[in-house]
Order: sequence, then structure tokens, then C-alpha cells
Amino acid sequence: MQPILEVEHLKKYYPLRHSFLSSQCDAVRACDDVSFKLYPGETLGVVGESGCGKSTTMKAVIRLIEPTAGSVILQGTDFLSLRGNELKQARRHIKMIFQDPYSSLNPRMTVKEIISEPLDITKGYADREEREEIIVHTMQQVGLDPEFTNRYPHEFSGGQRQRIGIARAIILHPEVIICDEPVSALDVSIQAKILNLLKKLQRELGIAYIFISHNLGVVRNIADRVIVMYLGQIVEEGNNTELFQDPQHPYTQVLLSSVPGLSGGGPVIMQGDVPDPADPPSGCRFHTRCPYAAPICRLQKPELLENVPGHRCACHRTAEISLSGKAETEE
Amino acid sequence: MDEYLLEAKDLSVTLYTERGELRVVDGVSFRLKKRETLGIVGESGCGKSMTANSILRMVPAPGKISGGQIIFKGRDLSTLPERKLRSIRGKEIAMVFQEPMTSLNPLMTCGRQITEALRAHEKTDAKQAKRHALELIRLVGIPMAERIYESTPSGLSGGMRQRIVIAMALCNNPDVLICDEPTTALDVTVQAQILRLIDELKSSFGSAVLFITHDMGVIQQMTDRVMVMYSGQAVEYLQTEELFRKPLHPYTQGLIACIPGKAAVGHDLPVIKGTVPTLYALPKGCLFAPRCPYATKRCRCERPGLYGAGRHLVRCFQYEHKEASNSAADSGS
Amino acid sequence: MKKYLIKRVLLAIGIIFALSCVTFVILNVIPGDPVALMLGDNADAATVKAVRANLGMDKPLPQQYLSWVLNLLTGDLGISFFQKKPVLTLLTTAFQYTVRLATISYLVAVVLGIGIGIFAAVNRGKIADHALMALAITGISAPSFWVAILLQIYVGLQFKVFPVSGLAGPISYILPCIALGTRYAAGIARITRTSMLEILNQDFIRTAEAKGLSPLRTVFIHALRNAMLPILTVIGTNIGELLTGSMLTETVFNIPGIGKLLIDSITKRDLPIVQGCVIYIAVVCVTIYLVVDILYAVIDPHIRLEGN
Amino acid sequence: MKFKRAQIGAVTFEGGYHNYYQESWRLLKKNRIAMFSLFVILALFIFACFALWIAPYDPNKQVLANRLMPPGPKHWFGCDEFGRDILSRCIYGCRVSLSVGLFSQFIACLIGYFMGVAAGYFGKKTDAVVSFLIQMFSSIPFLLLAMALMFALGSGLINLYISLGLLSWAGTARLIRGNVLQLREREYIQACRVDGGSDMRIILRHLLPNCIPTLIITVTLGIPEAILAEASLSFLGLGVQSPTASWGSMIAGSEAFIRTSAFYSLFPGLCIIVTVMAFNMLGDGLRDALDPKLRR
Repeated sequence: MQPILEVEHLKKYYPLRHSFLSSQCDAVRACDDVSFKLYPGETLGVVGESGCGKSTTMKAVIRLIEPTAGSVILQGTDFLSLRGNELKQARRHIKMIFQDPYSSLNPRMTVKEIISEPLDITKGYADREEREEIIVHTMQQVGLDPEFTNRYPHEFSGGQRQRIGIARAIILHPEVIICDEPVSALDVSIQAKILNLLKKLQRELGIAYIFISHNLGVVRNIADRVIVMYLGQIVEEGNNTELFQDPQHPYTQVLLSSVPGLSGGGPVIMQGDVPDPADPPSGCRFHTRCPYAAPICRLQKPELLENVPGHRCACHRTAEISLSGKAETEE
Repeated sequence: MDEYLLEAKDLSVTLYTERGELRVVDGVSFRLKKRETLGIVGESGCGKSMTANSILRMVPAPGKISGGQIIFKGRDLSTLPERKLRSIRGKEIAMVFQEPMTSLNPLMTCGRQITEALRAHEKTDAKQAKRHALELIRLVGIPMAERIYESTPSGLSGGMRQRIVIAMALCNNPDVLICDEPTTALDVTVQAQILRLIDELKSSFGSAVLFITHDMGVIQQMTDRVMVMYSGQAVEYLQTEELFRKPLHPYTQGLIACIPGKAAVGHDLPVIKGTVPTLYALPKGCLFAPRCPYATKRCRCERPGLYGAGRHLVRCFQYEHKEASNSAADSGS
Repeated sequence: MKKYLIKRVLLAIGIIFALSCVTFVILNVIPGDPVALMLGDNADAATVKAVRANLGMDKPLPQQYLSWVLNLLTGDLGISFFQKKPVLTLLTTAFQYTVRLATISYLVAVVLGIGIGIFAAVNRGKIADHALMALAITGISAPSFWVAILLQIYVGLQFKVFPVSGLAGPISYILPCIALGTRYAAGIARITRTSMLEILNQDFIRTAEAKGLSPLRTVFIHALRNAMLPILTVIGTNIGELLTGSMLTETVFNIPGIGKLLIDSITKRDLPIVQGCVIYIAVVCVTIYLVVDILYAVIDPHIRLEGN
Repeated sequence: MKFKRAQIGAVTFEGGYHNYYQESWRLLKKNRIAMFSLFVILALFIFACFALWIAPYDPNKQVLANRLMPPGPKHWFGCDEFGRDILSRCIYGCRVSLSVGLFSQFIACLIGYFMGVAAGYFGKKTDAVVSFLIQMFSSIPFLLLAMALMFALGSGLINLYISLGLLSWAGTARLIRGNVLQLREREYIQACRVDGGSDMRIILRHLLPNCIPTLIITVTLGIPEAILAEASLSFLGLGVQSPTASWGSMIAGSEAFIRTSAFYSLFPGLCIIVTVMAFNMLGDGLRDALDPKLRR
């Protein structure tokens, strides 16, 4: 199958003007050489801790921030080279759902104005009647009562607001939606409803999702494939079941074990905090906190290799670790 | 009765707003034994944080404790004079809050914030207090204690700050530690560190812990017993292991079922229909009745009491005439 | 910190330079013919021409500006047209009185304002709070020159100890100081209250309370220092206004300060003094802001970083 | 003592649509002080508009027999040194004060808004220039420059509007700039970008409606400042031209007679204080009602 979105060697560096603490580094590498593919109708989960660059990467993909280098191929065309009206038209195919249901809706606009904005920008309707029809239909699709069209966002609960945000994203029937932590601000019971809604829309409209979340439980539930990021780089990529049941990268292992109630065993406690992204460690960026770190990890950057088909992992010691991991569980 | 360290009896908290009185905590009772960890779990707005704050009478402004008692070592904290209560705050009962980024004074050094807590309750000289504080900073797992002692919180990460807050809370060996969503704002790996830390310190200091969270996973890892809250009421009291094995209240069942990590991959999650009622317009009968799949006519007009026996209590008419512990099979799952 | 200091000083110099431009444009370009403005309409052509040559105003404007600025740098503000004395001497003599008046009233206003503000914030919603804030809003709404006249009528003329005009010993400063200070005390009280309320609502105040600290300690040690930044800003930015306020007070009480000098010169249309006064006060204000900004950075290290 | 206050957020409104301004109006209506101030301001506007009919006497008519006549049944506020009726002059003074307040703030608000949006939205060099101008204008007391400008322009109402307007935009610009800088990062602006919305669309559809509350507040609180500045300038003889009645110039006129006629300076001063207080209190009320920090 042809991927609908292909991201290659994407980089986003934020230049640092003053550098009195770090010696050489003059840029925060929020997203450093990220490549992945997204296939039609699938959900790609992106996990990592705060500051790992998962949001930045995806914002660079959708050109909310201009990437420093790399390429983004959307449906066969180079998305990054588009300008003006071409860009405007291409934007119909890729949308975004935001995290904060409070700041993602303009408080001075009615629900209808919010939902119809993409429609109005691209003039994606024949006449007034069709426009109304599309709006009502979209509201029904996301489970909002069309009677609410003239209300303001502050009259809605967090879950309903997120539905409005989803309606705005799907109204033009995009092929790709980037969901940036869409359920993190919601309570569990509402979270479940929104997740179900997203799945329903995917079945009906065949949308491919890039689903960013720090909540591994949510990703476990919704994603087909998962990317794990650490300090601006992908450390592991694999399909859902494989990655959750047989994580290869030590960071993924630690991350999974840290979530209370997700895995069986107790947590593997990792020392220290995430290093400063302005001054990342040399070699493998995880070596400062890695329980398996060897001298080579400090010197050489590991490549993202496909050891098992469909499962990529960036670690020098994958082979040894998976053996010792198995040994531990057998004990 | 003596075995209980802290006991809340029929505790109510009311917010006196311009739009009317809001009962954010409605007749909640619980008991906390020595060295025990009691969890309070519920969704946002269920009153769990208000319950936590009311114990030290720290309910924010338009709110007041409007009924009930808080018995701690034979004294009722809800009526204790302010001055005496102050000698309990931070000394015998200490608190750890949710937002590590904002809960430290940004212009005061971490060290001074800890020694201040020490010296508020004990007459010690500055040197001794500093030694004690440094010891605590090391104890909560912060490297380079000396440097942190002298610096303001501004450069520290959330995890580090939360460790300072914990050090501050533990500096007077409190009998009870109230943790109000201490790890909600933190990343999972840091959360794991902090949870481990609280667990270790709890056993070395011998404190009882009241642990408030919305995360069922954290509850499972940290607590011995759980109180589930919904719309200001306690709807179920049970042992933690029973929470996942045989929850009885329909709300608890729904809450457990919709945790995404537990459900089958790729399938739709079971959901609780409807939304939490606003406190301005609570239903007449059982608060959960409008959303409950088993609701009967009676549920809609009468408020259920707490039923069951021993340690497992449920606020649901289904269990009115049954021994709760035997009725797991009937819970209709 | 060093970097910030250099940057801030350069900015101050830039502002002074820009202000000198603005002053020159206002006083020499806008009126069209400044000499006619000075001498009035019925001066004969010969006198006008002589004065123009005397003041160097027969040269093209850019040249005039340049020579004025160059003279400024050497401290030469020109010669008063009517008094025939160096402007700088007149200004420095007058400025002493203004400084004395402004300093005394401002010190009292700051102490009083902060005290009232804290008291009102801690007693939020109680009668004392409402009463004090009603007083404060009256204070900021009353024009200082009117307050000065009221004080003359109802205090100065009733009790002979307080002179209504001129300066005779320390006691004669009391009424002008009250007239000048009220407005600032009220303004500072208001901002202190707002700022304190905001800080008292922060999470770390709750932490402090949970530690079992006394309310007094919470308010003064934890809240006040954090609340100080906006208060300091208002205190700093008001200093400029204080100087203009003191001009009005000086006029009413007939104190030979810089304000009286400026107003008298305006009435007499003594352009060199007016121009000198404006630029002198501008330099004083910019310097005060510079000092306040640096103080700011000392209190809160974040500002230094943001400044970069 | 509990300092922290609870956030009673997330309360959905039952029944009825409430947009932001309806909700703000509802809050403002509850604020008795603000409503009273609004009433006073409306009354002052009526005085100003219908001064011709409301004022009992011609404000400039000199009746030397009535020189410095104390308040009495015929002349409620008494008469000044030329025998002019002080009440009538106060009512006409209303025109000067209110018009100066309104027009100068209108000018200031226009300049301030465009400067602020340019600086906040486009950033970089535009921002550097505008920020420098803001800093320059706020680092010198604006009354001083106003005095110089009025000295150069000569006294008169139009000159007052212009000089007070031109010199007091810096505060508005600073607030709008800060506002726009904050709004620019909001997710709904990002969403509009994702949809391909143009800069113009963002500025007009998203930024402007969200800046209006700030503008309302700054104008309301700028008017009393302008009124006080006008009074000070007129007091110093740099404001309105001489026969025109202005509260400031009336107080200046009364200064010579404080020993004999205390009432003379009292009434114009009271007029200033009432007007300025009303605007200040309305501004406070509007800030409470419109403040986006208090509500979403």
C-alpha cells in the first residue's frame, strides 16, 4: 500500500541566542532527523515524555512551525514546497485536533462559526444551503445536537468542546488528522467517549490519525502502530501488540513499566530527569539514564534499524537486552 | 476507636457562591489507621480535593466546612481554634499538592522553605535546621543537595520541585500525610520515581497516607483501601484489591471498565452514558441514577444510604438487603 | 546581568536622544516662528531679527538642532532670554526644592500606600477594605492642585502655623506634601491591594499555610515580596508624574521649584528655559527608570533573561 | 486564615444563550457602584449636550453687581469675580471635560490599537520600533510634553484633543501588544493557520474581537486621566481659551480669592472629582466584568 504521508529526515532546530551554560550547542534540537510513514486509514501513536519533541515534530509536519530541514510528502506531493493557494488547497487534506478544549476554541465565535471556518476559507460549498447542510451533518457525525449551532464554546463541557474541535477538523473530510493529546485534559469516562468517537469516524471516513499522547493506556487502545520518541528522536517504532508486549528499546521498557496498572510487574525506576534538550548527551541520547548503557552508547549514535520486520529500534544493545529481559521474566 | 488516627464523620463542605450554595462534599466519612494508605478516587469536580483540603481547614474562600467532624487524636479539627490548628498543620498532618510548578515560593531558596517549615514548629537554631534540611533533601533523592539548598525553585523540573515539597511535608515527621494528586502534573517515569519515594518514606517515617488521585493505576499501586467519590458523595468503600476484582457500585464498575489500557486493543471502550450533573441541579434521587444502567423508579426519587457489611460499603439500593461481600455475583456485569 | 545592564543603559541613551528630537520639534518646528512666539505679535522686525541672530535661529533647523544637542552634551542649556542667566544654573537651583518636596511626599506616600494596600488585601471584603478603597479611589480622582487649594483654605488659613505661600522652615513643607502625596498614596494602595490579592491566591501561599506558618509570616515573608514587582513598577513609573504633579503644587504654594520656574517661563514665553526644563526633566525621568529597571532585575532574576 | 479562593469554573449555563458581552453586562448590572457611576456619567453627558437649556444663566454674561456672590437661592453655586454664574459655568465646563476625554482617548485608542497589533502580530523590526516608541513615551511624564505641545500650539479645544490624544497612546499600545502576543499562541489561532487562514483573517476574525474588552477598559480608564490632564493644563493657563468655561481654569481663577470666597474653588473641584471618580469606578467595574482572567 502507498503511504499517504511520508516524513523524511525532518528537523526543527530552535536557535539559542545566549549560550553561557552550554559550550558548543547553539540550538535546541526539538526534532532531530525524524522519518516515518503513515498509511491510509491507520492510527499511528506517538508517545514520549514532555519535551521529547512529539508535538513539535507534528506541528512541523503540518507547517504550523516551519521545519529546518527534511521533507514531508503528502499524497505524493511535496507539502513543504507548496506556497500560497496551492498550500491552502493542500491543507484541506491534513488537519489537527488540539489538546486544550478551552484554548482551542475562540470564545467570541459561535459553534457554527468555529466549525464552518475551514469551509469558509476554502469556499468548499456550492451555496448557502449546502453549507448549512454540511455543518448540520458534521455536527451530527460528532454527536453534537445541531440545535446548539448558535451557542458559544463556554457553554459546553470539556468533552463537548473537544467534539466541536473534532467537527472543525473533519468538516472537509481530510485524509490525515494529527491529534495532539486530544484526551489528556479530560476525565476517564469522557476520554472513553472521545476515543470511541475518533474510532467511529475513522471507520466511516477512512481517516488516518497521528495520535500524540503521553498516556500509554490510551495509545495502547487506539493505535495500530506506535512511535516512541526521546529527546527529539525516534527510538523505537513497531506495531501496537509487538511494541507493548515485547518492547526492544530500554527506554520503551522503562516507560511501559512506569505506567501503574498497565504492565504486570513493578516499575523499573529510572534515575534522574530528562536531560536539557539544548545540550543533549552525546552518542545515544538515552545513555545517561539507561540501565544497560555500555561505553559504545556514549560515543556512537545508534541507527534506527529494522531487526524484526516492521519493528525499528535505535539501540546498540538490542540483542543482548532482549535476551536478558527474557531471562529476568523467567526467573 | 483508638486505633484510628484520623476520622472524618459526616463531613460536608459548602461553597457559598452568588448563584447559590454548592455542596461540594456531602456527608463523607472515612477513617485512617496508623501506617495505612487510604485512596480517594473520582473524576474532576467530585469533591476529592475539597475533602483533602477540609481536613486541615484549608477550604478555599467562598467554601466552608458546613457539617461533620474531623477527629484527629481525640480533637475535632473542624472546631479547633486557628492557633491550635496551626500547630497541627505541617507538624502532625502535612500536605503535598498537585502543582509542583506553582506550589513553591519562586523567590525563596528551597533550603529556606524547608527550614521555615521546621522552625515553625520546633525551636531549633539555624545551623541545626540547615543540617536537618540537607539531610531531607538527600533523603528525597536529590543529588547535589547543597546546591539545591541555596537555589530558588526557578530552574528545577517538576519532579525535583515535588521532591522538595515532599521533603518539606516530611520534615516534622507527620503522623498523616495528605497527598492531593501529587503526580498528576508529572511524566510517567518521574511519576514512578515519586510514587516509589512516597512509598519508601511512608514506611520509614511510619506515616499514614491519604492519597487523592483520579488515576486508577496509581490507586492500585499505592493504596490499601479506597473511597470512590461521585458528585460530592462517597459511593463506595472497599479494599484496593477488590476495586479491580469486584467493584459493586455501577459507577465504580463503569469507571474501571472505561480505562483505556485495560480494555481490548482496538475495540470500542465501554462508556458511562450521560455526564456528571452540575452541582446547581443535582438529581432528586440517587446522584448516579440518571446515568445508571440499573436505575429503578426508586433510585430516581430516593437517595440511597450506604449498605453492606464490614469494610465494603456501597451507596446503591441493589445492596440494601444483602451482605455486600457476598453479592459480587449479583453485580450484573 | 552585565549584558542586561549595558543593554538597558544604551536604551536609556537612545530614549534621551529621541526625546531631544521630539522636544526640539515641538518647541522649534511646530510654532513656525519661535521668536515671534517669544516676543509676541507686536514686536518690530528689527528686534525680531536681532533676537533671531542672537539665539542662532537664523540658521537652518538641522544645524540649530545639532548645535543645541552638542551644547547639551557639554551641559550648556543656553541663556535665559529674560533673566539673562545660564538655564542650567536656574534649573539646578530650582530642582533642589522640587526634589525635597517630591522625595518627602513620595516616601510618605509609598509607606502609607503599601501599608493600606496590604491591610485592605488581608481584610478583603470587610468594611475596612471597602472604606479604604473608597478613600483610595477618591484620592486618585482628586486633582492635586485642587487638594492644595482646599488645604490652603481649610488648614492653612485656619491654623496660622502652616504657611499658605512660600517656604519658611520645615513646617511649610507639610501642606504641599499632603497635597502632592495623596494621589500617589491612593494609587499605590490600590495596586498593592490588587497585587497582594493575586499573590495570596497562588498555590505557594497554600503551601506556606499548610506548613503551619502564621498568617503574618505568610503575608509578609511569602506574599509581599512576590507582590512587590508590580508595586515597584507603579512606584517607578509614577516618579515622572510626581514631578509634573509637584509643578502644580509648587504653583499653588508658591515654592520656587522647577515647576514654578517652568510655568513662569511659559507665561513669560522664555523659550530657552522651557526647552531646557523639558529636556532636563526628561533626562531625570529616564535615569530614574533606568535605576528602577535595574532594581527590578535585582529582585527578580527572570527579567534579566527575558531582556535578552 | 484562608487566602486562596476556589475556582468555580466549568459551570454550564442552564437555559438561555449567553454570549460574552451579555454575560459581562449581567455581571456589570450586579455591580451597584459601577451602575451608579454609569448613571452619573449618563447624567453628565445630558448636562453637556443640553447645557444651553439646562444652565440657568449664560455662562459668560458678566453682572458686576454679583461679584463673588456667595451661593444663594438665585445662584446656587454663587458667582465668580466677574459676576458670572458658577453653576452655569460648571455645566458648560462639562462639555470641555467630556469632549476632551472622549476625543483624545478615541485618537489614543486608534493609534494604540494599530501600533499594538503591528508590534504584537508581526514582531521583529516592527516590534522593535514600536516598543521603543512605547518606552520613550512612557518614560517621560505625559503632562510635561502636553505642556510643551500646548505652549507651541497655543491654547484651544482642538489643540487639547490633539495633544492629549497624540501623547497618551503608549499605554494602550503596550496592553494591546501584550494581548496579541498572548493570543497569537492560542490553539484556535493555530487551528486557523492549519485551515489555511490568512493573516488578515486572523487579525480581523480572531484578534480584534478578543482585544475589544481591553480597549473598552483602557478607554474608560483613559478618559479620567485625560480629564485630569485637561484640568491641570487649563489651571496652568495652557488649556482652553480664556472666556470658555473649564473646571480647571475656574479653579485657577478662584486661587486669588481663597481668603474671601472659599466656595468659588469648591464647586468646580467637586465637578472634577465626581466625573473622574465615576469614570474610574465604571472602569474598575468593567474590568471585573470583562476580565478574561476571571472567566473563560
